[in-house]
Amino acid sequence: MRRFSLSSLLSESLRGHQGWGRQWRDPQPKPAYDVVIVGGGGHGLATAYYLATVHGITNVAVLEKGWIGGGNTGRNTTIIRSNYLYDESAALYEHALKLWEGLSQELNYNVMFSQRGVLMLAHNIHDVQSFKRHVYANRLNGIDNEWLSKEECKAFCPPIDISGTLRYPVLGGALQRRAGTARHDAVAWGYARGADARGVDIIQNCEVKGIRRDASGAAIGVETTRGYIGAGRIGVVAAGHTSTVMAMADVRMPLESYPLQALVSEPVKPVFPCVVMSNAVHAYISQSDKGELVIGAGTDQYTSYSQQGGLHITTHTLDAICEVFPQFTRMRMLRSWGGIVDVTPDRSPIIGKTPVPNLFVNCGWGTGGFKATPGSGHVFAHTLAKAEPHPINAPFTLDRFRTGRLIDEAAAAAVAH
Amino acid sequence: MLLIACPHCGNRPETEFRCGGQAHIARPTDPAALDDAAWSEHLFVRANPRGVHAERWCHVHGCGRWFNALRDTVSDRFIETYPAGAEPSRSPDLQTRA
Amino acid sequence: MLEARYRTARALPLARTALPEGQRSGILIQPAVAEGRFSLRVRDPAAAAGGLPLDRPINTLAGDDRCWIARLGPDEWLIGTAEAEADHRAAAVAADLAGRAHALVDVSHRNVGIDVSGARAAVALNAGCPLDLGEAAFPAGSATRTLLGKAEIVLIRRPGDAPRYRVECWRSFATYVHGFLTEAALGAGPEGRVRPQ
Amino acid sequence: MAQPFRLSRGGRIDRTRPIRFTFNGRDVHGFQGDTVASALLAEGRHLVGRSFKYHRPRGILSHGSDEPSALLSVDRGPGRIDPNNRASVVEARDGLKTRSQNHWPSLEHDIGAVNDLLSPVFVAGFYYKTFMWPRKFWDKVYEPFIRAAAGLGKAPTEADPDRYANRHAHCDVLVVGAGPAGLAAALAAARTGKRVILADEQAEPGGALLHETRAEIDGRPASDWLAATLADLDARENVILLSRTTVFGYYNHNHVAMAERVTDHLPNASGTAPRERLWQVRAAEVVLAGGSHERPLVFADNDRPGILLAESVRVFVNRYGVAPGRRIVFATSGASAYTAALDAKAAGLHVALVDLRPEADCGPELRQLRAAGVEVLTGHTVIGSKGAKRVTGLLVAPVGSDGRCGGHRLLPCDCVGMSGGWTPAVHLFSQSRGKLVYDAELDAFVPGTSAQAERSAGSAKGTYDLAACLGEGYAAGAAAAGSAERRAFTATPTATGFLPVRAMPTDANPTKIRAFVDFQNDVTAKDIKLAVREGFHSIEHVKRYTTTGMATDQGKTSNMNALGIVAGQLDKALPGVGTTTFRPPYTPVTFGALVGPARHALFDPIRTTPIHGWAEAHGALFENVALWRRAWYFPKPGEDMHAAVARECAAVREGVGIFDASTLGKIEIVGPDAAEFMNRLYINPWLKLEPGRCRYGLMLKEDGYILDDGVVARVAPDCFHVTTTTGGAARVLAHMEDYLQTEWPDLQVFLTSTTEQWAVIALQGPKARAVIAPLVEGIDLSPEAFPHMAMRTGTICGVPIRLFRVSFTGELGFEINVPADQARAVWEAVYAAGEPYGITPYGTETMHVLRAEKGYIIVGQETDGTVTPDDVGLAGMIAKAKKDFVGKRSLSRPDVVAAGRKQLVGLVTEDPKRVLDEGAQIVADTDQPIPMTMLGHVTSSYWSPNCGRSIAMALVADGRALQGSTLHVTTPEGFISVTVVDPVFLDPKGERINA
Repeated sequence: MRRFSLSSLLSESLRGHQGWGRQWRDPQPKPAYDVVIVGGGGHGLATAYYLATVHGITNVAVLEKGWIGGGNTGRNTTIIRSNYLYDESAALYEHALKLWEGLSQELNYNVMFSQRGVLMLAHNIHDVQSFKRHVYANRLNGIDNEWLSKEECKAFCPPIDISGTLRYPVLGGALQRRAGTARHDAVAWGYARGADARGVDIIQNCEVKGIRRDASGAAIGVETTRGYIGAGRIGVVAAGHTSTVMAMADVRMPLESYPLQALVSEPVKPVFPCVVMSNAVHAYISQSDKGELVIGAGTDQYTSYSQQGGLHITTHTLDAICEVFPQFTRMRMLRSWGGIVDVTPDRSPIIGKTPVPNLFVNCGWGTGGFKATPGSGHVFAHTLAKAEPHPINAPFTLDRFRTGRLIDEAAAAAVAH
Repeated sequence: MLLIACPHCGNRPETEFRCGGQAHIARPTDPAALDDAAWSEHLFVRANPRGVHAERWCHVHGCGRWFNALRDTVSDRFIETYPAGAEPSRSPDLQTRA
Repeated sequence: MLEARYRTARALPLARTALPEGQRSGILIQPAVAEGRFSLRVRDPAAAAGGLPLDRPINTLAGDDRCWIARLGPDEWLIGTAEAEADHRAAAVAADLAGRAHALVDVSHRNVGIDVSGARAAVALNAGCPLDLGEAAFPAGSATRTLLGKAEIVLIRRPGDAPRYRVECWRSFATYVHGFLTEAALGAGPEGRVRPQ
Repeated sequence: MAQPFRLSRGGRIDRTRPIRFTFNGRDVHGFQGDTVASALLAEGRHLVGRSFKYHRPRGILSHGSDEPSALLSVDRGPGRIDPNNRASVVEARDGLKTRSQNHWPSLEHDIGAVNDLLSPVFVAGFYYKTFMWPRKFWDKVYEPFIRAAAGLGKAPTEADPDRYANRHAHCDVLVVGAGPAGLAAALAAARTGKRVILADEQAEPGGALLHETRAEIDGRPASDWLAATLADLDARENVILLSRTTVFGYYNHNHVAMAERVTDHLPNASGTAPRERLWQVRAAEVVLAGGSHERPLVFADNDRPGILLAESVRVFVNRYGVAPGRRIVFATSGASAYTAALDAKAAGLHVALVDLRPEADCGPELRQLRAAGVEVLTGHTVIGSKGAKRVTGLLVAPVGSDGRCGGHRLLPCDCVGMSGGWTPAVHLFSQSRGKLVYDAELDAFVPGTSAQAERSAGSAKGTYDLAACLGEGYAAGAAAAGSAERRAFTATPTATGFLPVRAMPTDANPTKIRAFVDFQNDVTAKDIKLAVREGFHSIEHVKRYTTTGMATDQGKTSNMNALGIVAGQLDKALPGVGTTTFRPPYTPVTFGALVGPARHALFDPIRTTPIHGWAEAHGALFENVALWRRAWYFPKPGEDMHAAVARECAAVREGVGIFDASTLGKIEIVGPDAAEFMNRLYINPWLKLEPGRCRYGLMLKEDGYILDDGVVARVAPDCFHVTTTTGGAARVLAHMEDYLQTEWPDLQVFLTSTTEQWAVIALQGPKARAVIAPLVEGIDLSPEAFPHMAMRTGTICGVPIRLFRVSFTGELGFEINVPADQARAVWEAVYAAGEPYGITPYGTETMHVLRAEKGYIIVGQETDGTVTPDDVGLAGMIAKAKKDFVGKRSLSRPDVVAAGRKQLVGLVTEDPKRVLDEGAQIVADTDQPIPMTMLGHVTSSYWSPNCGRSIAMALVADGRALQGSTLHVTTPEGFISVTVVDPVFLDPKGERINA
């Protein structure tokens, strides 16, 4: 792997950048691998990277039916935070956040992790109570999160209107300063480059069509559009398509796949310094390095694989954005798009074993998987390497839906009275 | 915004409706007889097909009636809608489509 | 004493003044007077009750301005009457349905009526109502529950050639619905002309 | 009024109506009908902006909405300033103030242009390779620098005074684009009598016909045909013809979104007219006739001001009467530029034309242009351009079939019109999820298989000949309207055909030159090649790595060139690289248009009760609860919240308080099976509840967690009056309807929401009975006749009521359910009757304190969607005899019956004055290391005036077993100690209720 650095960049600039080679190879699939990862998004690529770097398992293939990072990795609003309420989620997302903090250096790839702070606005007394519950819980878990008065919110993010004339006035907010955003594509590419350099085969345009099992029922390989590939262990990291892939091994999942939309504005000079989320009015917004306002919308109400949602979802989101930031009505929507998010009944992920031996799954990240990418890959690599979960993902089993030990952050946060 | 044919009111915009997820999951007549795994299956496991899906809709801001629909989750096209309790004229391909 | 007090002196949430803009914009918005209203629910209904037909198609209106019945669903009707005859009419409906499982619930105070009329009334309604209000899809004598912006309404098109609509919403939504219609009338101005202006 | 480049005649501008606006503070003169771009060109101004990355001088490339470079800030008055307006789209009018963007200190002298010198470093994706050391520098140094350099214009900072409107519309045929094909389609559809909407993005409908001075249609000038067709359409009542209306989104089931610009072009718009209107059209059929986009040529320094698209030169000359230059060189690989050259020549300009195609491949246009006296160099490539802030010359060279270039020749010029061929505007077709197919003949992706009820016509599907466009449009419009009518048109033949060229052949070292592909984002051919070298082979990867096609024009001019270069590098056919999926919007749309009227008071309904006005008049402050605005507390002059709540609390315990509980949800449940239905939904038993009696009910979701609670009265054997929480009303009714309709359709039960039929006036306190007694008729209020948890009907002040004897305070209490329209009068009468008793209005805060003193839970505060009845100590309510109810089975899941669940307890602080934070966390051991083991959290916490100390409720792991022990609770300053107690703080035996 050719190291990226200012000096390598400068020396290449003197010769027209002719010396840069491929960031990852385009290998033919081998007949078999120790581990086959189904899904070349951020989570799958990170899994491969950590299999190679942490566990020394390099005979690994990542199979991607399209182009890597082309699913939710490249379609999300890139919010990264770890201020989750429950111990289990907090540990998982904080694990990820810590990895984010050194990720550019670790990968030798600038993923532009920007700790601009995520500010969650409270608009009613219930929000205040709920956010303080988060703040206190986070602090005891060693996660930074602080309560800001509305004046402090305004000081931190000047575009916020705290005049009190809003339909839902801002009463204050919870701020995680270490939270922020990153460059989504770079995360996929950086992990791909790092994994490839250590021998992992990243195979694009290779769709899995079946999972082969032996007489005992154990998974032994995958049928793909590029032929059969044997596998010691299989890790399915296919986000919205997980149900479809798992059905190939006759495993039914507690998942539903919904369209999730997002949009950006035209680029403007810096105007928005952080990430603001507002659960009460359903809006979240930040500004990208390129200058675009990045705005997340909600999911549609029906399951779909179309990567396209309804206009009313977009308009409702912008209603909320323009209610909190009325100065933005003259901004223009430049681009909108949709992803397919796989949602579990408690909206927390499933990371671990399945009823099928040698088949493992990492899914159910819903609308918030990007932030977990490094942590998810790290613990899933552990799970695949040891055939046992890492302590951090141990609670995120498929079995929790049977026992009732759910990890329901949304239910904890959002019940009106 | 989808256009949905309510069996009672005809074509109406999606915003008048609420989607209720997978159809034809009857509540067990004796839940106590189910073991934890079976009850969990009833509560949580859903067909999530890439293809034709039988699902429930309620015309909540219209006639208020629940009904069922077959919809292709790839094209979002409705194949048919039919009253709650009825069966579709064709059986939904509940196998996931690769 | 009891009826007299219930059916009089009602303090409605909206002032009854019509918007002065109405004539110019071709959209007249007028909050209705106090009326009697009942939600009727019955399965397998008789053909009529209390003199009101129950066998008309869903999403149609029967009766006249003084006493109307809108079929909102297979087993649901909304009945509107002049205040003075409300109790009498309700009693008659109940009497005719005695012996059948049904619910007749007084919702006179739950509902607020706003009349919208004028040549461009449908344009104002379409600012927030996603239905096709064209002659073929929503002719005179139509009635349905639907949406206006973020509020649920019942929309009725009165009989006759002139566009006369009744918007019914729940009481606490009346300010929003009235405000929405007022804004819609302002925003309904003639759409773009062909020539540069 | 110097307009040195205004031609003396021609154009569709109105020379009798001069207009004036400013550009960077200097006056610009033009005429009605000009765009800002045409007026600037008439003044001879080409330099109008700086590029995104390298701050290169940029001019006007195009005449339409595909313009990537000429982006201006436009000021239409206070609060009406917005950035990134395309000069070619903004209609010039009096009073506009326009400014160029992305430069400092000035457009002419821009420090940022130093980036241009660093361009060898700032190649595609360079930022992924550096800015990583030292780590801390990213947030503090590098990123702020990158951000400041990025972005185009400045975001608005003031609230927008304009109004935006929304309109849902339906039609049988929606025609997109009013060029020749669209007009013919609309005409054909309109003749059937079907409802037709024809929408066009320009100020004037007509499309290419607006600058067609040469062609004839059916024997008359094209402009005459246009006028006649528009008059015909305008006269038809079944046609809505919309100009300035961009169809920007094609959504599911033919839901099509359009943005109409209503007033921006008017100097004196009416005070109430909306600025823009969002049209949401549900069309039975759609005809897509949105035209096509011209491709620039990719050669070194092809971005200099003065270099335009060839057809745009023609538009400025013919439609606006403006010469973009006096000495114009057309550079082309196809036929259409010849027509532009002919028109420029006819306008008296000096013209030359360079064609990459060899002589033999050229059509009749070559002979025609030479006949007009124009020098034409066939078989020539463009090596580069000369000039700095304006093009001064074009360097051309003959090129052989082997791609080798001959001797250079400099063609002096002040304007270049370039044409690399045409790309059909398939954006909306692609948005509709139709499948694009590559047509090698046309070198373009064209509409293939449809996914929705639409069809394309004209150049949007690659048909460029005028007569063919008209005939195709007509057929499409007729077919869309269900008619088989066809019509043949005769028209002057159109010069068509081009040689696909990705980057112009050159003899320069390709690593030394910059040939721009995406003008706004400064993406060059070598950037794209670098991306391919680095392994980015999917076009989506190339886009993301280089940012080509990601600018505000979304690649309208650049996509095909980029795709072609990638294909060339990979030695693949074009479709092998893939095409991007187009997403809404077609061109940028204001947030305002998308929001429409849903702003301010119309953002979300504000629900208020009939008592709201009284509360306002009596100084109440309000809180938002769901959509409702509820009275929070009633401060007297000089009181803060603490004092007001203390006074209100004391009044209820000692005298009587009056509270507006109207927001509680109410459902009338009627039918012979009503009790059975209740039995199945609630955890407690209902069959034996006597009419006239009430019961507190608790309902679960099927997963066993508490959904809602409320008091229920049995009005009659077949009728229940159910109450729900304020926020839960709609949810509970929906939950009930769902089970009733889909699980138990055999039950004869009907549900009717009566939330707003009944206002609820709560009288609470030992003197409550005395206050209402004189006003109530028909009800024996004595404790024996009307015990706690009873309901009676009667009248108050002559108004019929349902009177509940219930208490959410622990005091003697009544809730008067009164018809909403009489509630205010009754409230005032009760209040007057209570004045001798010191009746005190109280709000939700006092209500919360009073119930907490009694340990009553609030669903949503003590519960959060993960709490079971046993968790809050209400397991005793569960009817043991019931075999089943909704949620019952889930209560025996392993984790729900396991030890360690969080249970409701009371907490008292060591310091009685200290009030805990709601949401504070609880630990057993403060010395443990982080992460600490948290036992639970404080759900409710208040100063209790009646206890004379603070009180709190909490959910604590195995809390009921911890009574009496000491735990520690977080505060902003650290931990404080608390003792676990029973959550009933006052009157544990419940005697006060029987006062």
